[in-house]
Amino acid sequence: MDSIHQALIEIVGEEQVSNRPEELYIYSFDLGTTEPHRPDYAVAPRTTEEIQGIVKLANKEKIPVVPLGGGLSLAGLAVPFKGGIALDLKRMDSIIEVNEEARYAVVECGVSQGQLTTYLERYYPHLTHSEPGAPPQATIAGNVAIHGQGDLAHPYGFNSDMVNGLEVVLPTGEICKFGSCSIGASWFTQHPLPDLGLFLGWSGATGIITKVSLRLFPCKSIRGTGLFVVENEELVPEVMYKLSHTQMAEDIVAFSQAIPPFASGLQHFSINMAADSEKELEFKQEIIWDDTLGEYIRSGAGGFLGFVRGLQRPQVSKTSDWRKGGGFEYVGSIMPVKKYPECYRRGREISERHDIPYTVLGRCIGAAHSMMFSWTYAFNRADPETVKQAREALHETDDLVLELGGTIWKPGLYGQKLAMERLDPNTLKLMKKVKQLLDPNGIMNPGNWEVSQ
Amino acid sequence: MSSIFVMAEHRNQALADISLQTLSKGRQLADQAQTELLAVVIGKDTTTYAEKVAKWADKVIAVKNDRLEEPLAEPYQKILAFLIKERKPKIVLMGHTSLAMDLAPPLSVELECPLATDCTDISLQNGDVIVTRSIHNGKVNAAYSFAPCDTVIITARIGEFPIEEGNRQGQIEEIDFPFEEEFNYKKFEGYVAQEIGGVDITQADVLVSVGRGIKEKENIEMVQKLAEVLGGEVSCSRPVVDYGWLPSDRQVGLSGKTVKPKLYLALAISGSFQHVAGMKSAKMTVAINKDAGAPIFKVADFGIVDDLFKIVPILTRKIAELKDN
Amino acid sequence: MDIIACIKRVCDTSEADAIKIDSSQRDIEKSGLAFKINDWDEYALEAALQLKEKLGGTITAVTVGPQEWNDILRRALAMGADTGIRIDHDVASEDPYIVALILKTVIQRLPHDLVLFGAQSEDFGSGQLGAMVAEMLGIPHATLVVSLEAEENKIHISRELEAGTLESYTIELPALLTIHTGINQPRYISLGGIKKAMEKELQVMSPNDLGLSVDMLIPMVKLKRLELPPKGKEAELITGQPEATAGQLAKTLKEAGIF
Amino acid sequence: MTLADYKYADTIHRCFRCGYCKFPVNWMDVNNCPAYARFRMETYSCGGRLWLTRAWLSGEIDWSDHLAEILYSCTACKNCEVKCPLRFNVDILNMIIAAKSEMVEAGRIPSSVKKFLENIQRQGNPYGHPRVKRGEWMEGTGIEPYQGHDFLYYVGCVGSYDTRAQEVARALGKVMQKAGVSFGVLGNDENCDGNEVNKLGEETLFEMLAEENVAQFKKLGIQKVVTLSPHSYNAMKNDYPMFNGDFNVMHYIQLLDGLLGDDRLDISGGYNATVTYHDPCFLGRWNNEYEAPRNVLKAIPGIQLIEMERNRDSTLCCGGGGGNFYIDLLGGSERSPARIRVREAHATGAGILAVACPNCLTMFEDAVKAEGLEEELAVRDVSEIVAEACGIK
Repeated sequence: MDSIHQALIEIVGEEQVSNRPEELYIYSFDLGTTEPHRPDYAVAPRTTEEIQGIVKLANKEKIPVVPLGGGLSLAGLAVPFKGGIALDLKRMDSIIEVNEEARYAVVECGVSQGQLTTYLERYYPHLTHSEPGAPPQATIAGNVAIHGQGDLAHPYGFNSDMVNGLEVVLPTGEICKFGSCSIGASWFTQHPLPDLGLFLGWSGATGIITKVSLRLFPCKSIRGTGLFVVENEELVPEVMYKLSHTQMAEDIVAFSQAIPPFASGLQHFSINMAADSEKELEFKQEIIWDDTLGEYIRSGAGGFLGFVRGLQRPQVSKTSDWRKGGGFEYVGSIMPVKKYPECYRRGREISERHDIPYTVLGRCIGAAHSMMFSWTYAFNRADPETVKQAREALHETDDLVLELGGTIWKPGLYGQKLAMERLDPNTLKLMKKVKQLLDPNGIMNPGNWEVSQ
Repeated sequence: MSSIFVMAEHRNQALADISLQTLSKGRQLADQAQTELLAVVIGKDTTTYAEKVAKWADKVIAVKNDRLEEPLAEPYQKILAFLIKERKPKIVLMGHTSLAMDLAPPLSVELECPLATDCTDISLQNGDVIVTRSIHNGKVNAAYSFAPCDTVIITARIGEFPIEEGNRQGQIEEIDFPFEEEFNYKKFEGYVAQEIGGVDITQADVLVSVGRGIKEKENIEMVQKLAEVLGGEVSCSRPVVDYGWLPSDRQVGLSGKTVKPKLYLALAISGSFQHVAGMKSAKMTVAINKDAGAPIFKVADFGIVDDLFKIVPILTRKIAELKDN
Repeated sequence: MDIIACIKRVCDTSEADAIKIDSSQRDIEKSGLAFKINDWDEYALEAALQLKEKLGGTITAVTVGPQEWNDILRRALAMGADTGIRIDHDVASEDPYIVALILKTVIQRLPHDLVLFGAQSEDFGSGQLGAMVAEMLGIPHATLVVSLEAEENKIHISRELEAGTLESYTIELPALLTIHTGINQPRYISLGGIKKAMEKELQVMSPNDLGLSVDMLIPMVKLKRLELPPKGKEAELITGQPEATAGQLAKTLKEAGIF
Repeated sequence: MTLADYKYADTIHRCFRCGYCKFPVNWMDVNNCPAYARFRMETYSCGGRLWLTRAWLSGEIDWSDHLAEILYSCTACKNCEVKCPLRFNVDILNMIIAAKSEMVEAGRIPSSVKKFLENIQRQGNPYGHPRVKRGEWMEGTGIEPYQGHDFLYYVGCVGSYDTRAQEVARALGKVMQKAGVSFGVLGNDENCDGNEVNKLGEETLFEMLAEENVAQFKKLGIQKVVTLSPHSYNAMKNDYPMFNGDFNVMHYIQLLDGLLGDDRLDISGGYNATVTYHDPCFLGRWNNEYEAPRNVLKAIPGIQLIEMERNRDSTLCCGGGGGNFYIDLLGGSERSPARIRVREAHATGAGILAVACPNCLTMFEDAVKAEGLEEELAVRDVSEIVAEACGIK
């Protein structure tokens, strides 16, 4: 047993570190099309101090550390490209505190979306959080680390905008705190201390988030989803614009997909609404369906497909099984809302060229300030040709995003390269300096945001 | 009745205890049969052994040869076959050791004389040699007699025959034994000590096993010392693993390992149905438990009804003392 | 590599607390007991199978016993042996010398690079058979083997001595080894495997077929009678103060040759 | 053995490893897959197990002891099947059991599983105890061997041989006697029901056990069977029909529910305790029996029934399924499922953890000791509670 393995056992205990082929196999994949890369060890720590010990060891031995929560980023961000230690953070799953008055929750990095949603429903039914469409095993910390968005993106923006504070283990092993908690106050606000926001959007290349304080939001007792459809994609921007103007909706998502066939080519809207009374709900329904969308319904350009009470938990994994393939990957982007029609048309064209049923989705962020637009490509895990087709479609879509004037959300290595090629040279140099400053030995999730020259 | 041979075995500079036991038994049989006891010692330098065995033997045949430093079955078989053919003893007695398992069966085939192994008793009944063996996992005793023959070969079970003080002055006869064979069809390549770490308790001869009564992880240290002084390993019952005081590869019982050690020393183990299933075929079991009614006492050969925290330290000290002298 | 594995059928007495001796006083009551391949022999079979998987060749399982012993040959075939041979002779409590004579005669007729035995049997535990057969065949042997590494015409082995030490040898083939427990992990024999093995032919022969007449098979060691060990399994309690009881226990252990 | 001739070659790749299967149906925790709750490494999750099976069968990784342990740490508790949102969820356990069969036929399985199956091949019970001692549990109870009775009372291996579970077998027998139920037992002639053998992938051995049991039952003219264990209940209700064994099978709790319904049982003696009930997987998730146990417990005066967060189809398996009550690949840590569950039961403030399965019983008895909660939490089978309420000592 080599010294590193022995040292890791001393830090986390024998059962939580493995270099056996089975663990190395599973931790070399994410769920998408990224080529697998074997780590040297899979380690599941339980405390921040254990992570600190591991990171210090990694610096001493110059081996990479690749942190992962649910490992569901579907962009290869948790694939250990240069081997080293795959750090599975899911054991750190304590919900440390829910503060009702200041509406925030402090959670460890292993706390999953499903866990927080259930916890709030059970113990704080008047509070909720912006739950992303990812499977419930995705973690809170992982989601904010990639600037994720959830079903409150329209009223409150990116999930990473809802961060009140962080505890982070730096690539050199120090434990730092950011936000009001860093001066001993409670975890109630991120600002206004000098801004050291160096850990979000870096795909874990600048440190390991171990605790997050996340803003929670009022949760009204009645919640439901209205469904609206238009035929002409050109109408989508204006509909989203108008809907966001009403400030009556929680989540506004436009989507279109080839399956089921009768829905192909149509643009659907799912509009989440919340109210504390039937009166309030009716009032909101009226403003949305009559005053705002009425003109489209009356002119036949659009159709009301009903209103369903209760929020259904995300079932996005179902897309992986459409063609009994067991897999999909998507390119996410942050685009101006007015680009929806082109994104839809060009995306559909890429899908058809790669013989993949198209699936696109645009979620309104803020007051239609932007939208998260995603192109999903399903593949059959047992058929390498479909995986290759999906991978090509994904890369073409990465190019498309930049061509249409958007930015790639949670880019894989390919998308990062495209972004860095266009990045302002001084900013790029600054990024390199920051990375070197924080990670002199280059052990923290190497390969990601690596500035070449 | 013609004479009795006892082959004395030695390894890394020490006469094996079992040889003292077989010499004692041989002496008693020789006296009963009013015949000579000849001790056979084979080696490169046999002087020290010859003097020691002389205390039990009428005669000592010390076979010396430079190539006999290690006790190997092939040369030993040659020498014993020669001596037996020459001196025609009635009984050839040796310990049932690893060497004997390689040596005795081929020897009996070469001389076409009967062989009885791992015997728990040897007796003479009006001129006939009768042996007893323990069979079916120690649950049945079998008595055997021999067809008429010149010589009978017997290997004795270790620990069955008490060591009696020897008071003879056997005459030592040294013979050289030149032999040409190189036995290169079977080349001896030295000894290997078992690697430590990653212990396989099923291979241990001695197991000091600890149960829930040990109360804390720190107390296992005390049990470890006792195991070391006995040359054995620490094992445990299931609750100790549940508490994480010992890894699961130390666990004896239905869901742990099944062990067949020579000694199973059960400390503060109640002897639950699942645990006993894993250790019931131990050759000797000793139980130390505060509870006189503990089922382990129905399985153990010996027992002390007392608190292990009182007994174990003293036991460790006593064993160390006995080993020193 | 042509391997012969000699196996024995034993009854499983480890579970039965009360063993009774039958009226003949020469055997135990076997009704209600289950039968199986002798533990040591299963390790020998597994060793043979692993050698075959590495170096190719054939495995022949051989046993000396009455008709009911076909079941262990089936299990050997189910485990992966190629052929099963039974010499129809009721071994009962015979002198191992006789069984060795029979086995030597049948093995001589078979191609054999390596002959494997279990180190001893669970019922009689004499540990004589393998080494006797080796002497009769005139091939080198080693007993209590706990590791083996075979090459084209020789085999490196280590065998178990007392006090946890091992000694190692290189032995030229053909050779005979008796295998000790713990050398490997015998594979599970599935019922499906046994069913498939049912279709395979077993070769059965009698001692006469081997030219061994009854008068050549007279035991030199003869069983007189069986008896149960003295009654009552209640631990012999050592009483008194810790100093005395611990001292007494230490002495008892010394006498038992524990250290 | 390649992927090609694996029965589920066209399904096994469809697992997306999205992790739904780790959650209970009611989401009330994170780790409801007992093996994942125990080891907390992705390899031990249901998705990990399926991916590793596919990797092994397609030759990407070799067989190893560790791989066998990962496969056999699955207790067949069915949480994954009821939770997975994808259409192939009905085949998840079939895929894992088919992979176990591949290992069984190759003979390469964990040594504890090997011992378990060999003992059943030889003695008809996983402990390897002699068949002639299988009926010892009923000495002195006056329970009769089956001769044309209304019911066969099928006890099973754990109830017949495990000292603690024997007490439950006796308690249930006395309760049925008191209610005037006409029943008989097979005693030493009773053989393993094969449910665990089936879930361990020894198909042929299970077929033999099922065929022999069906033949034995038919020879004796048995029509109705009441089982002590949900494991026996599951095999006889769902699998024996394939061997044309179509008996009217019920788990004893359904019988008691019926008896209380037609008040053939005087439980006025009552049972003063706060009780929390653990849904055994083979009664609940496998056979959707959630209400009968609760009806019985609620009918007993003095019982205050409290539900654990994870109940009914969200129950956390005790870790004893898939033969693990004996093989015990999930033991040895405070994260063993039985210990997690015992802590959860204790947290409800209940003094009694009621079970309806001898496997759960033995797992929780050990877990209560390991947690040092002997004084605060007792494990009782529902039949023992009913017996006390009926004044049976």
